[in-house]
Amino acid sequence: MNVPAAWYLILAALLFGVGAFGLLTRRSVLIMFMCLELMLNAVNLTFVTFSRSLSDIAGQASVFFVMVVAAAEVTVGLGIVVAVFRQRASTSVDELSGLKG
Amino acid sequence: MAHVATLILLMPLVGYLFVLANGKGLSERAIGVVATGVVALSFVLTVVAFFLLLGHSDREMTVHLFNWISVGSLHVNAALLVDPLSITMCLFVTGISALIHLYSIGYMKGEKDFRKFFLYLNLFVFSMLLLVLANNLLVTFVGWEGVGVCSYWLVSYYFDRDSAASAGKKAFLYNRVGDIGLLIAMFLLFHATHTLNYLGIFHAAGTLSPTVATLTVLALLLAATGKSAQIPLFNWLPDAMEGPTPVSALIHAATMVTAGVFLLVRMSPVLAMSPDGRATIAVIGGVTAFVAATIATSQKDIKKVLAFSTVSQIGYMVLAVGVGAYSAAIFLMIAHAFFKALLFLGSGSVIHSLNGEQDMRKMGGLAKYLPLTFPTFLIGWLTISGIPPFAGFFAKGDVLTNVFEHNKPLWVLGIVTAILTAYYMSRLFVLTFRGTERFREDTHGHDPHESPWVMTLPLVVLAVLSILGGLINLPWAHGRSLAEFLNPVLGYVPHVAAASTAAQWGLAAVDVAAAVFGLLAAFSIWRNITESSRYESSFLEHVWHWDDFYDATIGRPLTEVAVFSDEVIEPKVIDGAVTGIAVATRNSAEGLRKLQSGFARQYALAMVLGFAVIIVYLVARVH
Amino acid sequence: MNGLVIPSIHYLAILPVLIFFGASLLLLVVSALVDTKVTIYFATAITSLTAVATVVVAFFQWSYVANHGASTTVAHAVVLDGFAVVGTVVVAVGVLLSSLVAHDWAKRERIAGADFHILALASSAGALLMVSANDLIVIFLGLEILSIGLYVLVGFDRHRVTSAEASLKYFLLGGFASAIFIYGAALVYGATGSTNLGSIAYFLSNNVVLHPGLLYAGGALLLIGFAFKVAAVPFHLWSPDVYEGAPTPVTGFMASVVKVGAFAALLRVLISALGTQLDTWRPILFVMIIATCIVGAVVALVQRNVKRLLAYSSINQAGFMLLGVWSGSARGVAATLFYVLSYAPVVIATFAVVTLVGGRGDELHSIDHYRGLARRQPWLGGALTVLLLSQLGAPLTVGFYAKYTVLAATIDSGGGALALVAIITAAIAAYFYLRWAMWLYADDDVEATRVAVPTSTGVVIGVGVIVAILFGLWPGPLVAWCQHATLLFLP
Amino acid sequence: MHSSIYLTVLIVVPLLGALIAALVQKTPGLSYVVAVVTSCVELALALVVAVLYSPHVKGAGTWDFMSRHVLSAPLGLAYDVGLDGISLLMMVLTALVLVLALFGARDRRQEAAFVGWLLLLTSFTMASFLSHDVLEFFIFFELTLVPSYFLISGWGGAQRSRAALKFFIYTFTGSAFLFIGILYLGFLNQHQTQGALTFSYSALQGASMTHGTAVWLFLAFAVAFAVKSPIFPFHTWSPITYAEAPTAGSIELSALLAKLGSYGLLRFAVGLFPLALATLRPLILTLAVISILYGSLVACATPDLKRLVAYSSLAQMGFITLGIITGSKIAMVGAVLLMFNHGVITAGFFLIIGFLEKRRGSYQIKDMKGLQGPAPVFAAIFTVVMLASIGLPGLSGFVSEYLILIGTFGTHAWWGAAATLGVVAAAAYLLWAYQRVFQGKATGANAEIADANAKERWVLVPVVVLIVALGVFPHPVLDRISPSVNQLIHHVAPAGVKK
Repeated sequence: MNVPAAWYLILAALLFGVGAFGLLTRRSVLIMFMCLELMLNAVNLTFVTFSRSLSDIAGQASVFFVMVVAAAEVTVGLGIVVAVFRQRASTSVDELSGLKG
Repeated sequence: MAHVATLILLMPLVGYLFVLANGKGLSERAIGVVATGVVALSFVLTVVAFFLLLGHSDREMTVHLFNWISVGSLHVNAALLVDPLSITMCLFVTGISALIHLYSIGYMKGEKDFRKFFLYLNLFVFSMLLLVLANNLLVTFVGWEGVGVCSYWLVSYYFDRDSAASAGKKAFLYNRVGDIGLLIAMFLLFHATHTLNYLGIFHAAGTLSPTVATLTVLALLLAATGKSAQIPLFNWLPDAMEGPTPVSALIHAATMVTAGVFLLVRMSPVLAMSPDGRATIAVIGGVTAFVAATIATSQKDIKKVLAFSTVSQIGYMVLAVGVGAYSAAIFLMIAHAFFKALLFLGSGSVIHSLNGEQDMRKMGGLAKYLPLTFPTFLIGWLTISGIPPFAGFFAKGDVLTNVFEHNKPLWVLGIVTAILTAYYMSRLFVLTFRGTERFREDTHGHDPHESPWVMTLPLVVLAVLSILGGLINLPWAHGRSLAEFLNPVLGYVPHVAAASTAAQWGLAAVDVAAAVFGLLAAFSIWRNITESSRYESSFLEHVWHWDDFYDATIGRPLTEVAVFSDEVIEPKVIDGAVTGIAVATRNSAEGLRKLQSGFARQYALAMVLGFAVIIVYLVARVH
Repeated sequence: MNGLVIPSIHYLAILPVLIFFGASLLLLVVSALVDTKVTIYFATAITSLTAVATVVVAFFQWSYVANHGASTTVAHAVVLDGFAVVGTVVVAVGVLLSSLVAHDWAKRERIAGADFHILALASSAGALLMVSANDLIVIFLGLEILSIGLYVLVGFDRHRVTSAEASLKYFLLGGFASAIFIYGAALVYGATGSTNLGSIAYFLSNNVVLHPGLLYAGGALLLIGFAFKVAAVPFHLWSPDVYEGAPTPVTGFMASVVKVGAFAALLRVLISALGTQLDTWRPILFVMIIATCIVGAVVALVQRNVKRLLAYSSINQAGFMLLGVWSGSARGVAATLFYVLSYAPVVIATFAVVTLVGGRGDELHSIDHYRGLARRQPWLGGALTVLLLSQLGAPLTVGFYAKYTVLAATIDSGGGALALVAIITAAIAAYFYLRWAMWLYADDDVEATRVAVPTSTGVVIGVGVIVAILFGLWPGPLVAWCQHATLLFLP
Repeated sequence: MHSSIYLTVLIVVPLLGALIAALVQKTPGLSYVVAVVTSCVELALALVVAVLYSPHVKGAGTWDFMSRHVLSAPLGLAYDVGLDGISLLMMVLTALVLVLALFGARDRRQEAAFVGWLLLLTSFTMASFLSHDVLEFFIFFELTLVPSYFLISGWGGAQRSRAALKFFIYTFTGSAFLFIGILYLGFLNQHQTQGALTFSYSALQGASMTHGTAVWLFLAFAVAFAVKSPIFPFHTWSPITYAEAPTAGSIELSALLAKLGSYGLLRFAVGLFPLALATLRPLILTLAVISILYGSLVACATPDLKRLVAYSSLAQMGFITLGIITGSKIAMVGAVLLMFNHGVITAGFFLIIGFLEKRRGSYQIKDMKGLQGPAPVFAAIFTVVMLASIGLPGLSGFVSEYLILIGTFGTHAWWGAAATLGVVAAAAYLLWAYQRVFQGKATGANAEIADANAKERWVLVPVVVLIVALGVFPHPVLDRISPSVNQLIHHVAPAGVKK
């Protein structure tokens, strides 16, 4: 069976949107991470789709870059979360509002 | 000739600078001698100039000093115009000034600012001469303002008296209002004739449009009313009596206050272009003469009486100008200078003898104590009252005759004023010299003492002049009269049938009758009373409430507006606008900083919203 | 599918990046192997050496570009042109100055080890990559390298809770922004069939776009990614918090080096790749600039904490830098370049002063702590005054010509109104700069203590002041250089 | 034609003076000596230049001492100086005011910094008056803000910080418009000529533009200059600033910096956008007249002497603006002359007020009474200055005011007539102030105050001399102004300006 490219793109867009929505709505830092990952993977899906429909390898190559970056981000991010968690035993971003104004 | 004229002008200035330069070094005597000497000198020079002028074929010569202002089409030289009018003015200005300088030496003896007094006096004479000798309006204006500021200084001479300070300020401001008139007149004439020179203006006067001519004349009239204390700007003069008496005599009787009349006479060729303007002048003059006379009847302060009498007399002069009797105006001006100076100096001598008392209710019976002041004052009194054969009779007669020829109603007003004049002067005379002695507590029981010779000599001279002054312009003496001398420089006036000799005798008789009537009335009323609410209505005593009127209509409203602008408009509106913006910015800042809530998820939301806006825009753009 | 082709690499082009990575790795390895912690002196020395070396390399790059013109390498992913060279120099200088400030700071805060320098070098490498990137993916990589280093640097101060908070906020939002950016890259790729800026431009100028929606959406997402990095309103909200929370030397680093990288990439994307779409993105930028200038200037009015104040001030300055981008002309590119170039040393020096006044624990950042500073320490106070005047845009400081060039470019491309709004916000900004300056000269209060000025920080401040005044008196050469660099801009 | 080196020296000497003053600040008082010497040298130089300029009196070419060096082609930045009759007068004024300020208003607190700022201010002002390049003018025009700001905020009165900030922000905002206008004009010109970007005055005079553009540019320029002058309703910064600034600051601001505004209006706004005049003249004339009357009105009510002078300056600047805008040559010449005269007169006012403040510790009118008794010399000199300001013939103020009025009356009779009322108003508020301060009976502290000492008299001598001399022999000055004004008008002529 042959699914048109548009569907993939729409799916990717939805995923991206879900990620963004999660980022806006969830308090827990860890879940927000997941949302970020979700968004990045949506991007990957988009890349792959286009690279397929354009029959151009570069798109798929980019996916690897994105994956690497995503991995790096997570490591650093978790490090930061740990640091924060040490100071105040909580992973809710909303408690981090000391800086404002 | 040119040098003589220049010297006439410069002499007082030299004196001024000399005294100024020598600082505190000079003794009172030295200062007095120098100051008086220079003025006397310029009087002598004027006499010389006068005879030189008589010798000349054309009696009109310009003395160019230096180029003052020269921009574009505006060229103004510092230059003098020597002609019968200016010389006539110079003659009596310098003459009387000399006498009053002399008088002041005695009167101001021992005053704190003796030196300053004579400085101002010399500077005044210089400015006055500049005013009359100038060959163009702008230089005249210099003198015009110069005499004004000298008068300001001399009126507020006793600056630590608030009344004196205010009086000086009042004098200056009223004159300033008048100056607007002179400025506007200059502007109008310059843009109509492209010159400010008298001769140039007269030459082009014929081309003036009626409107411009009338506007100019009215503007000039405004100037005159300011300087010569005519309605509506007359009420600074009585306050000006705060100054020392010689000042009142010189500036506020003999010379400066007549400058307005001089200006009008000087500009007579322009006046000739505007009958309406002249009519206005006549009315202003007549009314002022009358109003001032009525006020004079109820004043208690001897100098105030004389002040209003001055206003009234100048009213006569302006009236004369209005009906085109320019020479008559000048004639009265000279005669008035003689007898009014005499009266002021006389009153000064009286005040001097009573240790500064000016209230007539505290005088009386002075005749036997002041052997020189009394007779001279008597002459002055008779002269101003218009008793023949003194100068006043001829001068006033000349004016009234001309008025009769041109304007009957104003003539009637003039006659009434004449009666009043005789009346209030007699009242003054009686209250001062006759009746019971009421001055003892002022003199601490002593007898009043006659003044020193430096003060009495001028009295005598002026008395003689008052007696003989009439000679310069006897009605029947055609040929060698003042009128004939001045005629060439005076503007043309439409001729009316001159009154016949018989009619002239008739008019003269009426004048005399009026004078005598006023005289007798005064004597009958004031022989043995010193004040009477019946004959001294407070309305008249308070100058028809003229000051209160100005205060209510102009003074207070303006002050309120000023205070309002300072206390409300400035901080609330002008500054408020700026501060308002500042505050608004600050508030919006406070608002914006609320957005900076510190919640990361709200920041993310803001980003998403921003993205949404952009997308909306792009979609709108694609379609 | 034929065999794999290794693209030709012109090493001169990527040498600066390599140097920085090398230095970073070197420090890392050394500090890992040596059992005792490497001294801060060693780290600073290495960093300075790296920076100097890079500047030297940049010199050779410049002469190469001058002779051979602009060129691309690594499969057109990296570009070597005058613009890149200038950017490289600015980044190198920025790193040098920041590390000098950090040196004294680390000593004061008793922070041993080279960690700061390692991270700084690494993220600067990212900035360098962005400066010379010619491919969306490369830009993305640069962006990430830059950011990931920064996330850590911001949270570097373990004593202050705010530092960690700032770091996490920055990380979350930064991650969000880069996700947005790369998604935009993906969409643009879909619309134009390439991620290479040159090819995108070529495609757009020769074909009609089948799916303008894709292109526009992608472009918008890319723009947002950059707007976040340069802290343009409304994508700026992170910056005041992060500026305040981060250790002060890091703040200086962010205000200078990061901006250079971001603006370089932004210019390349908008002008060389999407130059044909000028009319589309200009209005967006127009609004964004006005908002940025106003918010930056206005909100700063009510700040008491100088780091926040400078954060908003730099938002306002970013608005001015964007003016050059908006004008979209060679003059504009040169103007932005000149602005960034002249702004970097001044702002680093300003933050150096703030670092000193901040004192042990990096806490004393209320404007009150500056009361009477210039009376106690005329030189320090005078220096800060000059730096503030320069950011204000007073004549005879380089700041004036920075503003002058961008405004000129804007007006040249017909943006009179925009320029007017911008300069009026500058007038508003003058208020807080001057109020600060006035506090410096306010009457001395007794308990205030003298601020120690260590050598290397002093040098940095000196450099900032000299740049501000020297090029304020004599802007000609620098401006000419930027213009020349722009002429060698690709395409 | 002379070398431009003279002008460069005029600009550089104060800079050097400031530098040396800073270097010798360790030894007390020395910096003051340095400043004094510098100022005297500056004044001497200014007079030399004025003498060298004499050949141009007959109005062959009015510009001299010109030279142009391009500093940065891409920026259109150039060092371009020149001198004509108008800037000549301003140049002399600048040097003169510095001397007066230094001798008459010495301030011993941190003297080196104080004189340093003063010298810098002089240099910048001098440079702006001598610039023949619009951008260069703007740079120095802006630059004058910095020293003034520090003078006010450093040595001013109780509210000095507020005053300084208000002054800076207000004028800075005003010149924002000017800045945009200048850039716009520059590019307009460049796009026309297709040449290099230049802001040379003579080059920009050639730029042709539509009527609308001219109007907008004129407004952009006029706002900045109206704020600087100041003109109603942009004057709100001036009272507080004049009142809070140290005496030297008040002198520099009112006597000198205000003239930057009117000078700019004449040279640049009117000189570059004659087309706009036709449209905007009524508006600006009206504002000028309002400034005259409103300023005088508030001056009557304002409670302290410095504010009084501030508002009287507002009125005087109104006269100047009137003369500049009205378009009659006579009035323009009068306006330029009044710029100079008003400079001298306000300097005199502030000097005397400063001396009195030193003795009485206040410049509130209510705190003074009858000073003429104990201090006759002050009273006398104040009277001279006052009468000059009132416009008494024979003193300097009159000639300029008269020229303005008679010229305005020719082109715009009604505005001229309205402005003439200002003559009375001026007399009103000044005489009243004089009465309250100097007349009446002095009691208590007022009775004790010492009269002017020798030094103070010597400082005031030049003021009095200039007031009298320019009142009696103005024509040497007029001869230098007229040709330059002629040339300006000749350029403006198309916009229906009366020759």
